[in-house]
Amino acid sequence: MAVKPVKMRGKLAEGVAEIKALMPHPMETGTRRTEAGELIPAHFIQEVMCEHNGALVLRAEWGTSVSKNPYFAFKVAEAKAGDEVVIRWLDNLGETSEGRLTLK
Amino acid sequence: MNMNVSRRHVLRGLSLLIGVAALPRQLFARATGAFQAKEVDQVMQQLFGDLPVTLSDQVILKIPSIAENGAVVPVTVSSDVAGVEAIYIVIDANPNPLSATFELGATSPADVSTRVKMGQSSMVRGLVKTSDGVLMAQQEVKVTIGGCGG
Amino acid sequence: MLNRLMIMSLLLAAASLRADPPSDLKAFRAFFEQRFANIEIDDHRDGAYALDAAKREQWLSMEDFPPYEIAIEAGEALFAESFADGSGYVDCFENGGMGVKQTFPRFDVGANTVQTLELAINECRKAHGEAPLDYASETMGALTAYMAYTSRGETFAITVPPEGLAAYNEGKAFFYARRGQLNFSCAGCHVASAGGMLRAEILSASVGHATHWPTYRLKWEQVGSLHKRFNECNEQVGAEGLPEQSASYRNLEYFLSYMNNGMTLNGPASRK
Amino acid sequence: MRLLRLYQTGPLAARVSGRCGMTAVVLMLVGGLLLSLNAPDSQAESPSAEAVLAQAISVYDAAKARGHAWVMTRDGLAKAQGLLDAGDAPAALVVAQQALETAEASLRQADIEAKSWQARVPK
Repeated sequence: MAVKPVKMRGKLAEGVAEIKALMPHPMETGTRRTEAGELIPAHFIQEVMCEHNGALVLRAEWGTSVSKNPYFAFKVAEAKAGDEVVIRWLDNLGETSEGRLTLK
Repeated sequence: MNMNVSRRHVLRGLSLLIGVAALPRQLFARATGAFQAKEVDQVMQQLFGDLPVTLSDQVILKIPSIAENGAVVPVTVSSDVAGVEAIYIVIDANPNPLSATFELGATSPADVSTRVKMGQSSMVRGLVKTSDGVLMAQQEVKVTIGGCGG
Repeated sequence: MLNRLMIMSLLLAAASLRADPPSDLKAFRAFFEQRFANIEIDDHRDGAYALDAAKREQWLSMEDFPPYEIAIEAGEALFAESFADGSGYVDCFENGGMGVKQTFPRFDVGANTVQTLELAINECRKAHGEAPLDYASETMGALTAYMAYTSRGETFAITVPPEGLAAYNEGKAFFYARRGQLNFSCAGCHVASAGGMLRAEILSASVGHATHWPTYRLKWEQVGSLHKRFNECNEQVGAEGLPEQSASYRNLEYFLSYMNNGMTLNGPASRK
Repeated sequence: MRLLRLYQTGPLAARVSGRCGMTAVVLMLVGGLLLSLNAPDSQAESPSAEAVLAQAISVYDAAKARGHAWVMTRDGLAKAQGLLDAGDAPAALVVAQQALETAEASLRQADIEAKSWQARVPK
């Protein structure tokens, strides 16, 4: 399955950036079955790393109960226009993808 | 499971190289076991050991009381309390109650949102860990089957 | 006394005779204006989310970064792809297919049948030597999601030419007839009981039922068509669901869209 | 003598109330009354499963042609056919009989609705 980039949006207000992201990903729990009854193997994002101008500011670990095409919103302090925010995820099958956003 | 745990260490090693001063070191690679736990108290034990967990209105848990759809339940956990190191989301009735952990940098505001899956109606907990303890908010969320057996 | 009775019966006869689309629409809208006096007709395009504040708030948090956004992007890319013969969808639709969804479904006088957007897309593909798409496929969902997105803000402009009256009336009969083991009709829940409850569900009004398709339903975890919703609802009341784009469902969509004439399109949308 | 059989609404109503609200159950009972007691009292020994199934299919097709096929009939026909294929004719007969009755009910629904839907149109 082609890995898709993280879609991101940012809103800057008084030095705090509100970051919103949508990560196209099937997020299979490993307990679901196809109509034919076969078990669909677990395939879910396990780790999300968020960087602000290169510095890691937030690291999330997710279990199997985060929804499909995960939505993730967080805030970054001491932010100003021109700063770069990067979100990178890693799933249990070793796939990874990322999104980059330059704050305006 | 150990295959991807080692990958996680590799990635963490990488992130160390690219200047990760913002995150306190000892928070790393601790939650993995808690994700396998089947009971809430096991999760709490794994995450916090015997640190006290106290209900507090300083933690805001925003989640609907009746979920439109158990597959996609919007949830926000936030707090203005000082020195927040990490935020956790726990869904008691899920097969694995620990849903997500968020380790925050020193300057990162404690305000995270995502969408979670709920297999059935359940108590949902938002926990905030600070240097001097763990604060918690909780709310019962009902998950209903569609109207006409939908 | 006698002539008053005479006059009454004449009036009644006249009223029922004048059941043509425009008068149907007038009576349909009047019913909902009376049933929901404090809600603008156009607000019903948000369905149950126009009827319950808590549900609306939860829905708005979903619309913040809606799950159908991925389908719109995929649809835009698919729409831009050219066919083997070098042409593309832009050549099949007026205005290059941008902002045209509010004119569908139309009555295709030549083919003597109701032409929905999905049908028009496959007719376009066939005309250019491409294989038609499966109506239930994610590709068709993405294409129609993108075309619906370009029509956001437009108002429904459905027309019923004389040749289309039969199809319109078949859709109307389907809408008001009870069916399935539960003996329910579309109108029973979504007109007579609109605003009421069925177990944990609020019954949304039919005025506003056609404005927001295709729709990403959280339950489907993908974008789906109005006909997929018709099929699912029929099956739930114990009536055998029909295949997408079958004649009955196209006629039903034709009637339902005409009943939503003048309303603002807001597709694609997300629902529970 | 064929037993007079009143359509068992019991299991049907229970399954339905599990799926829908009280109004649905009441409507169902009304629907149930539609199934008039039409047990043909032919003196021949009970008809074969194949015959009943064939009849049920033809009534089902007639109702389907008018847009009034029921899920329960479709599933009953498939189940009866499965039982027949598995060689269990007695069980197939019971299921085919039920499918025939629901098919006939759906055909009656089509007749009733053909006349009564107009009354529900807002004037």
